[in-house]
Amino acid sequence: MASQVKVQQIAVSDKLCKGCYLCIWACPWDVLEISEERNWRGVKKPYAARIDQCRACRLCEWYCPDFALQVIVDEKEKRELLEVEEKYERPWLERVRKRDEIIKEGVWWLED
Amino acid sequence: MIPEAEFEHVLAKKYMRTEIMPHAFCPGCGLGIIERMILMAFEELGQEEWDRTVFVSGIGCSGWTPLYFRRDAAHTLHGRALAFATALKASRPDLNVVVVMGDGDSMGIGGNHLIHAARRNIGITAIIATNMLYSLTGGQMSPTTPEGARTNTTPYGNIEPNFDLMELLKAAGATYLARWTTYHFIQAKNSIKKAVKHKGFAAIEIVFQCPTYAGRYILNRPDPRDMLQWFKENSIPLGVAKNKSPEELKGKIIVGEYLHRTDRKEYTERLRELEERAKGKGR
Amino acid sequence: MRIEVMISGFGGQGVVLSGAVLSQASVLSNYYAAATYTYGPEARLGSTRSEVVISDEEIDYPKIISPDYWIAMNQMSLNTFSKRYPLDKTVILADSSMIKYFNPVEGKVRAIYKIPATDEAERLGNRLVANMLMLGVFVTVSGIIPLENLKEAIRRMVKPQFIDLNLKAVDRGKEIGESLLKGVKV
Amino acid sequence: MYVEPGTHLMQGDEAIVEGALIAGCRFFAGYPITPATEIAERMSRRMPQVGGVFMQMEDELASIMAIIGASWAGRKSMTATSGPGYSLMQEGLGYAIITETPVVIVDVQRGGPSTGLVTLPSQGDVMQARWGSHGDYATIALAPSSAQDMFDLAIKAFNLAETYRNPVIILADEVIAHVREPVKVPPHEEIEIVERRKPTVPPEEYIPYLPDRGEWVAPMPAFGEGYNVLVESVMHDEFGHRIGTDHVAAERTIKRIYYKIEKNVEKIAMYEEKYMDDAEIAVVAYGSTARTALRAVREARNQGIKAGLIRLITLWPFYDRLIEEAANQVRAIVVPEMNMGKIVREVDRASKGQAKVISVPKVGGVLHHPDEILAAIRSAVR
Repeated sequence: MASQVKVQQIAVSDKLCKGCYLCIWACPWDVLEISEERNWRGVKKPYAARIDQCRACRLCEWYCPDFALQVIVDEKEKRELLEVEEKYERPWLERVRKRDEIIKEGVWWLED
Repeated sequence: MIPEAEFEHVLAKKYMRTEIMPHAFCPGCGLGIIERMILMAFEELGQEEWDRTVFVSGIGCSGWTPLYFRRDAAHTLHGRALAFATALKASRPDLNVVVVMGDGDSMGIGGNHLIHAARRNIGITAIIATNMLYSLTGGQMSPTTPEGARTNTTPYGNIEPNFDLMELLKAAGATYLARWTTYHFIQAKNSIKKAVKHKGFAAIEIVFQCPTYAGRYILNRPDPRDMLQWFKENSIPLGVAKNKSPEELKGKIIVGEYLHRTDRKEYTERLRELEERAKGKGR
Repeated sequence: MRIEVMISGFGGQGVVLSGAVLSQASVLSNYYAAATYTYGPEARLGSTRSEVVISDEEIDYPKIISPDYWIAMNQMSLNTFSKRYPLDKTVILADSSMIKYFNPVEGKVRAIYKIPATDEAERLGNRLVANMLMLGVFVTVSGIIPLENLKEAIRRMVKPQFIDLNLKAVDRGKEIGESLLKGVKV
Repeated sequence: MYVEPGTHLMQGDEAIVEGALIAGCRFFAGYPITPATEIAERMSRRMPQVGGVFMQMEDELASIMAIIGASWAGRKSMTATSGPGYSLMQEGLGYAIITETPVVIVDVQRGGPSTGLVTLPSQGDVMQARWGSHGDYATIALAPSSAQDMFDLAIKAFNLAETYRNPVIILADEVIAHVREPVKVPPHEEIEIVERRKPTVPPEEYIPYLPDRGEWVAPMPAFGEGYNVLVESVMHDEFGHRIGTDHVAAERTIKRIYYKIEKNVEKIAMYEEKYMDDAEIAVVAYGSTARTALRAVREARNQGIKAGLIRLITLWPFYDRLIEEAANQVRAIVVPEMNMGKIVREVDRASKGQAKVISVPKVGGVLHHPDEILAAIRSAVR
């Protein structure tokens, strides 16, 4: 039963997904399946096996405890995601990177 | 297509310390869902509210919950989150102080601070994540462990009755009370929104799934999906529960908004009035 | 010069307040003063003691080594402390309304003045001002502190509604002190 | 608003309250306990008058956490307690240390162990002030000897707390808390007050626990100022993120919070010497005992014994060099304390065998009699 909504992508993070499959449990439309293969983290990620059935209700997103999954409906949503990344995440990671750099050089109170 | 290797949800990109994620919770742990409830509530409340919100937590798995937010946050001592938060709110009444605690943190070691925060009716939002046992230490009995349950410190079955947090806090003087489970995503999120805006002590108990310990020891459902299914099937809305007998309610989670009263003055308002009275009096 | 004044009694007799007032009066008279007190856990009727050291130089040891004056307000403290301190130079001002047996100190001290302070205070309207009456006797007998400075200290430290009564008690104390100095039995 | 300049007859606990208010203390949380209750009582009256917050908490566990919370809200904060309450505060004290939170804790010592001698003085908590909380850390503890000290050291304590972002403990005792004596209050503008160093960089460049080269602590923002600080009780790195098993990062943090106190001992240590120039016997004392010791030293001088007094004002960090130098000068060091002998261990260690160290313990809730210390001085001469 194909949906009226055209969903572009259901992104599932290799970095964040721990493979609890609450998304699969939450999906009323039977969109997601467990992959056959393990990713580099050793997790068999869920993937959108039947994306044409997705109605973007986002229950899978809501019940994902790891912020690993997002239903990307269209280009606008994709653009928003990148904007948020640029505006909020990048400056923060910059702050973290600066810390790492200073620490790498060694801290002064442990010198001599 | 967005590459999936380093992908993070938009809420994580906006609000969270993604450099230390994935977070330390077990796969399927409900605390991540509680994090999302909080973030979605603030996404709806708007940037201005978020900018003046600070978080305080105690010790235990639940204590880690707000530490992933890019906000001022204090990871305090076991049970003492509310004492820290009380002073924070009393010193800066303009801030939204959100405290996340577990059942042991709030009702066990920190029980005294909990009832006194409620008694003062200080404007703190307490999110109490209940998983029915101590999980960080490896599955021991907590004040919410059901009677008869076997945990690592109740090998013959728990002989202690448990706390009803809602009744406890109602008697102590809290002015907003709600209980949900991680299954009740939208309702819990709405309650958090209400609680943040509420003037007075607000507590929201969220029963969440701990597949690793509560799932294995108490519910006999080690899969987080089965636990959520169990929450769905065994929670009864407050209105429906009123017409049921105690036998029918045994072992059920009664969810809903328990209390919302505005007739008790908030503590920091009282403090401000006190200051007015004291000023002008000599040394 | 170092003058040590001990005030002893039970809680509720105003022992702590009289130590505070005496130290204030001493400071007003340009002396250094240090007042400490020792008390039991009970709020009323426990054993209480004020130790006031008055000196013309900064005070090191703030406690009493051997009292120059001892205002004794009850029998128990008289019995207890007569054993604890050397008393050969001590002048005792005793509330003879409360103390009936003087054998623990008789013959050991420089002088004993017996003042029925509590009875006198009752006559003035309130037995609680016996402490101030005794201070009135003390400043008169010792001559260290001008009476006016004692009165000023009372005005500063006593609750407004009780100032007049306390001042009256001090004046009565002064009269008693003067007659004691003349050798008239009170 | 503040106590006026000039000389006032004040009780020690009144002096400490007035000193704290002048130092900028604007939050007090406490729980009643003899003999520290008067401090809370006075604070309850005075704090709202200066626009501060007084809170009587449900217990001492809450009190210490409250002052830490208030400190992160940007207020200078303080609590006051006595033995049993101080014991309860030890975990919170450790939290203040690991999170580098400036707070002032007054411990009006009474006789212990346990409920102990409720109304009587003691110096039994001296070692607890140094080692009371678990783990490795250094601490600052000051010992007042007079009502004047209570006033002065209250201000010093806040200054040290802000400078080193560390809790500072004022180890008073019942005698000093209750002694009523003249206190000189200098003109307010002459009082040195250290204000909290706030970050000058924007939040994107601020690293909460990473001091600049040559500095021991980072500037400290308050909650709600946009710096998004993680105040972390778990061993953390310079960003505040908890360390799981990174022992290198843990070592960095532990050593910094330890060194920032111990390596600055010369700057932190305060002491007072009397008759030490030609002294052959030194008495090392602190708190109310130092006054008894001074009396004994004067008595010894009257008897022709060249005795001198070193009064320790800063107990922790312990100023080894001071004692070592004294030990090289004198034949014996007499250490009277209202406990079974605590600081004497430090004196013995720091004197490196150069002088005979004599402990004069006193327990039971009473000051030494000057003659007891004099007897020890005389025994050292023989």
